[in-house]
Amino acid sequence: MFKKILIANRGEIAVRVIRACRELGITSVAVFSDVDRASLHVRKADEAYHIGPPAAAESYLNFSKILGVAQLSGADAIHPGYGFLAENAKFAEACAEAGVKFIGPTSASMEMMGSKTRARQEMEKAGVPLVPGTARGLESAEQAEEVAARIGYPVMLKAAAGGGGKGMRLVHTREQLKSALEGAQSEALRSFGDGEVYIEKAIVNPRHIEMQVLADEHGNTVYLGERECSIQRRHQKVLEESPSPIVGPDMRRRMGEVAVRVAKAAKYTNAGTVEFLVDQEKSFYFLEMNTRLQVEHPVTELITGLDLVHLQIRIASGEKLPFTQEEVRIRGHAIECRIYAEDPDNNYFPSPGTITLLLAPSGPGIRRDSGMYEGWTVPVDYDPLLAKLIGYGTDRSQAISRLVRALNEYFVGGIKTNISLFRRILGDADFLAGRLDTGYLDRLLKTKLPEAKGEDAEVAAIAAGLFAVLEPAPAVAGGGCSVNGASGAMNGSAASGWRKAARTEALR
Amino acid sequence: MFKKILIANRGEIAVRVIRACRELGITSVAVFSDVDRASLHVRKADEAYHIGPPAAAESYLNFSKILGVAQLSGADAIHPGYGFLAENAKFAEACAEAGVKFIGPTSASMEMMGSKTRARQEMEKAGVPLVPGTARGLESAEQAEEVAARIGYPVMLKAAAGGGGKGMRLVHTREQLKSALEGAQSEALRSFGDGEVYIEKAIVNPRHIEMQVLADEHGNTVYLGERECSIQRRHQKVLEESPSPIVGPDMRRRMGEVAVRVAKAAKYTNAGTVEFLVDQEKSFYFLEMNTRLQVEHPVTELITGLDLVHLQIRIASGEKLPFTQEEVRIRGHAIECRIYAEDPDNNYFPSPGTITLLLAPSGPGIRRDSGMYEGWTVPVDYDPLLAKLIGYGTDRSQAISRLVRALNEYFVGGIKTNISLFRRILGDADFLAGRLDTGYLDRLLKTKLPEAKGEDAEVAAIAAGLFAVLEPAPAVAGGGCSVNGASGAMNGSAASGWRKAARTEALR
Amino acid sequence: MTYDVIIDGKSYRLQLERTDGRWQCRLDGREVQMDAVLTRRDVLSVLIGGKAYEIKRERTATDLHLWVGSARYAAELRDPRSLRGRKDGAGGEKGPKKLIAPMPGKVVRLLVAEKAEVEAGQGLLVVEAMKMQNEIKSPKKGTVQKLVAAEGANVNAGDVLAIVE
Amino acid sequence: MTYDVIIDGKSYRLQLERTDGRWQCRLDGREVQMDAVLTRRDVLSVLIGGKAYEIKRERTATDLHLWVGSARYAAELRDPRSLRGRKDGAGGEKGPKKLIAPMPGKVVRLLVAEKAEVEAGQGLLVVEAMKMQNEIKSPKKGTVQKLVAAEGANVNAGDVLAIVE
Repeated sequence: MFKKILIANRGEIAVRVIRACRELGITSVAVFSDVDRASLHVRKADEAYHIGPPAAAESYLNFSKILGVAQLSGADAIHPGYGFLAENAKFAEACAEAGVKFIGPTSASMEMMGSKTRARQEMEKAGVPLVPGTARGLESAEQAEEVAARIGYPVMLKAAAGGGGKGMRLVHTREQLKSALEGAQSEALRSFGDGEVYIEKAIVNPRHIEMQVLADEHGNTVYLGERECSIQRRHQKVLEESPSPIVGPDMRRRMGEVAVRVAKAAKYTNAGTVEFLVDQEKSFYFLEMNTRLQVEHPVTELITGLDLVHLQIRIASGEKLPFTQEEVRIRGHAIECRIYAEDPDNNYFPSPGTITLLLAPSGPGIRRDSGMYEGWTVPVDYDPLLAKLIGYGTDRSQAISRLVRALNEYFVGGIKTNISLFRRILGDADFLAGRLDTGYLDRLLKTKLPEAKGEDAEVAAIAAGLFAVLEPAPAVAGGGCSVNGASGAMNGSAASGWRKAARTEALR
Repeated sequence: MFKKILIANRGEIAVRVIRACRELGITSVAVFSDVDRASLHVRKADEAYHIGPPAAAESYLNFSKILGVAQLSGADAIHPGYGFLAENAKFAEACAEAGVKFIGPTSASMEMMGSKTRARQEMEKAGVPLVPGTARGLESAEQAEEVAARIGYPVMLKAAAGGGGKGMRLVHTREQLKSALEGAQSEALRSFGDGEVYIEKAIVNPRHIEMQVLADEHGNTVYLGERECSIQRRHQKVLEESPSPIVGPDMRRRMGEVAVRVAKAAKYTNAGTVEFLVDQEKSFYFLEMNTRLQVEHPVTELITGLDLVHLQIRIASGEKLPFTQEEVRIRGHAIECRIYAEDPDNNYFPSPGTITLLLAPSGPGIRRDSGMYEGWTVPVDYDPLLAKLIGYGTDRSQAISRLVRALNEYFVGGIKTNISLFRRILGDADFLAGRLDTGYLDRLLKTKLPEAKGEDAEVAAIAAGLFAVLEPAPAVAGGGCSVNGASGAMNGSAASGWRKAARTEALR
Repeated sequence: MTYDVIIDGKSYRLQLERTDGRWQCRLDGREVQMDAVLTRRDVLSVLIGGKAYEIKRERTATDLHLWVGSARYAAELRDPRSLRGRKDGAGGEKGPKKLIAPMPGKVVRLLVAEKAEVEAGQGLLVVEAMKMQNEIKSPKKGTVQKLVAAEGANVNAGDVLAIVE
Repeated sequence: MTYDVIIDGKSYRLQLERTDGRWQCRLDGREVQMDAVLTRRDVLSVLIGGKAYEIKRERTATDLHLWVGSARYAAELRDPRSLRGRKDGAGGEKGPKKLIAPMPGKVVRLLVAEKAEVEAGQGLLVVEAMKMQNEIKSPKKGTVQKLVAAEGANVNAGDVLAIVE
């Protein structure tokens, strides 16, 4: 087993991995940029090293700085978390060269899955169900028309090097095809320096369902159940659950077996996720493989009783999987809410700033993986994910009711968060009925909220006076205990700037 | 289903029940004594009513005040929690008369289990294994000698009306028996006004293992696995776990079936616990039945995935058990630490006072059921239980490592707690090997702690100076933010007195 | 103490007295049976006629919000004897409107040029923050009088990005 | 700033300076590479030579404790230029010793009479608090000079219960 693990990440996932290290008796090494000196992962780690300015390219994405800390601290492994270097095949290779174990798959597996067309070709060979279409770039409009006629409209044009919706076109009729192809090709060329575009049948209102897999370095691969991730905004997942409301034992077994086939075809090791699109007939098609731990891994942990980060570390250290597929026992239902620093009243704009008051939920069925604390200043430089609130229940409705209860206990003051969004989703009739697809959240957000009744306005009026009597204080952020509010600024970081920023922002 | 439930309790268990009510869409009604106005259960409930002075007899134990609030608020059921009125058959009867459903068994079941000799007689009839001995009072020393000779020494003399170790004598030889009997009889007479003493074979180094049962009002009774509760101090449980390290599937089934037989013999309904003594040969003997929800119910919830309070409420409202014995699925391992306001350096004396700093653990496998918050003043008038920290893991060793991790994250400043005791237990070789019996904790506490190395004394020295520079403040409890510390006193309660008390206490 | 309290735009006259350990409370002259305790900084437990409320106070530079349970109320408080506490008008509805950066970030794209005619809600420029691109929209229909922010510029929250007249 | 710090009875001379956003720290004249940030009230994050420490401060009326991780250290701090900060002797080892109630509660039983000879650690009386009976033990070997508390009396923490000479 490793003696010391460097965590090349920040925020809640760094804290998550530090906790796993502590539980396994492994020394944890944190790294931090200028604006993260006061972050929770630095406070909680056994060791911590500064790696540069806020820009990720100069800190969390910088190979030599991170490998330098690994060498300096004597770390024998690196856990990349998710994001940053987690799916960077070159970094995995650099780790291998530096003699530090990268906790994840090999760079070869990562490379295969990194290219959409290459992954599609390999999966076709392995007999994995794919959305009908071509696995190679289109050579002409005529070829495109021919394939489209065969697979049927609507079709989707996609950039081979693509991502983020760039170089993508949805085409409903033959008449639109030619100009759409030209548009996609030129956009792909502009965006990725590569004009290759391929064609796929467009799945109407698909669900996004993924399957967790785990493979040791001795050839054993298992699946750990699916996650329903259809609730997305700007291609970003917001709420995930397991089991999926539409997946029963048979479909789970079939999807799981395909996911294992995918992993084996990629000679995959460690934790990974196979993403599927699922159509309205419950047919599922391989979409891509995420070669890392997912943000939403806790829902799988809750329904299987396993600790995926422990298992990642054990596998990377050469251990065999301690259980077989038959021994995996799925029980209950889990749902995760991603708590973002976003302003629901302002189109979900990011809302960095100082957290002046934090009341955190706990109790039965509630797990909280958080990177924030009262008094902390959320920096503007990174992803706005603050924490994950995960509810477990005997069944889906109990998991929902526990989450709603916990969301009502959760209070983050001083910055805006999307907590109210989850109350809305978890009370929505379509969500309760499990009627989900990737367009669900956009549709929900388009419907106007009923005007808040404000029935407790009189209570608020009385409370305003009571606060003035009981706790008079200047009306500034964190002002009740100003030493607190200023804490982030102690180390000469940019925090005082953000504090000013947060204050100004509050003017809106 | 009920519309409104009154919770006749306080502290963490009141918060626990309030949460269950919220999850079930039921309005919760809290009650509070003078010193509990600022308690968490009052803050979290939907409604709250004052019921009198701190003395429990005039508030939490007062039938007419509690039933008065039930009537005033329109509550249709009362949840008693544990302690206070939870096992009071007369209160259950008074509820029935007042037309309010008591969430628990009938008064008849409670009465049968309330008398040790009566329970023993009934259980003997039902064929439940009992510690060999008499189920009736001893009439003479000769009779005692005769029974002792038959069952074999050592034997235990016990007061029929007994409790708390009063009127109990352990007898190793025939020579000691006569004077021990006389001593026990006179002590029983003095303590309980009843000199009846019976005899049982003494179990040497027994384990205390209990079985959770659940019975609906339609004749269905199930068991939900055992809890190992051998770690006790002054007959008070400190740490509980499930499964027991010595109970396998076969023993669990046998104990569970006996527990169901016990419950059926008592015509038991709702949640209850059958306690067993287990000897070194793993033979188990009925000890008593607790006719209420236990403090340690969360460990059963974690390993079964069920919510016992939800089920209590559903059963009381007339619903059938929603699952059969065969559908109960036990998975993983759970351990509970009871966090008490006690001073480990001072013989575990109670340590009430104001909580000046509170850092609470969370993350994977950690459940926290708490009745405290930063700034709250722990009153002196009640049980010192502050919170329960429960760790879940795939197996026992993972549950332990997660708990140790979480205990290291837990910080309660301003009062003393027994958190350090759990670090000690969870690191002890006998505990790790599962070598437990009811004498375990006393033995552990008799062994001297190795002198703390204090290797971080220099770090502490530097930190002392840093605090003085970064956050200069008068050296008084809660002084950093005095408005905070004073909060408990706002409503003219006795809080300011306790604050003074807490401060003085700190002089030790 | 007497306060004028404005909650979500509606005014109340509040009288609070504490005598013999009890609160006397009148709201717009009407007596309210009430008990209150500050449980910790910025968190109040209030009982009114048996109902229990957990109320959170959120203070920012100029704003005060009160959260009753999960509902948020904008609050303003004035001591009628004092002249302080009046919020100044903060801009009005007519005349030039400033487009303010809602968060710190980087201007990655300008979507209009100066002098352009724009609709209310039309995107004027894109600011990248926390790894997301955010379109900043015009506060009103009118003419872009001035584009203060340049492409590539780093801006702080509150910085003026453009003025629409 | 220069401080005399006493940790668990051992004295240190600490020099702390903050220049150019960095800490200069000398402990007993020896330079220590160190960085520190106050993350929230009473919680410090300190880095020393790569090692990370979360340090909690616990302040009571006269005592200061620092928790480095889960280890607790008694701390005293003096500014050598100041006369304040010296703890007064608080009783010494000889002479009459007061038996102090460690918690508020009720005296339920006296275990000795006045003038009794007692051993160090012998139980003198029983105080009930938080539903538990707690034996209060003699701080020294000697004679019970005075029993201040009567059976049945309510006592506060810090009250003198008895004096042993």
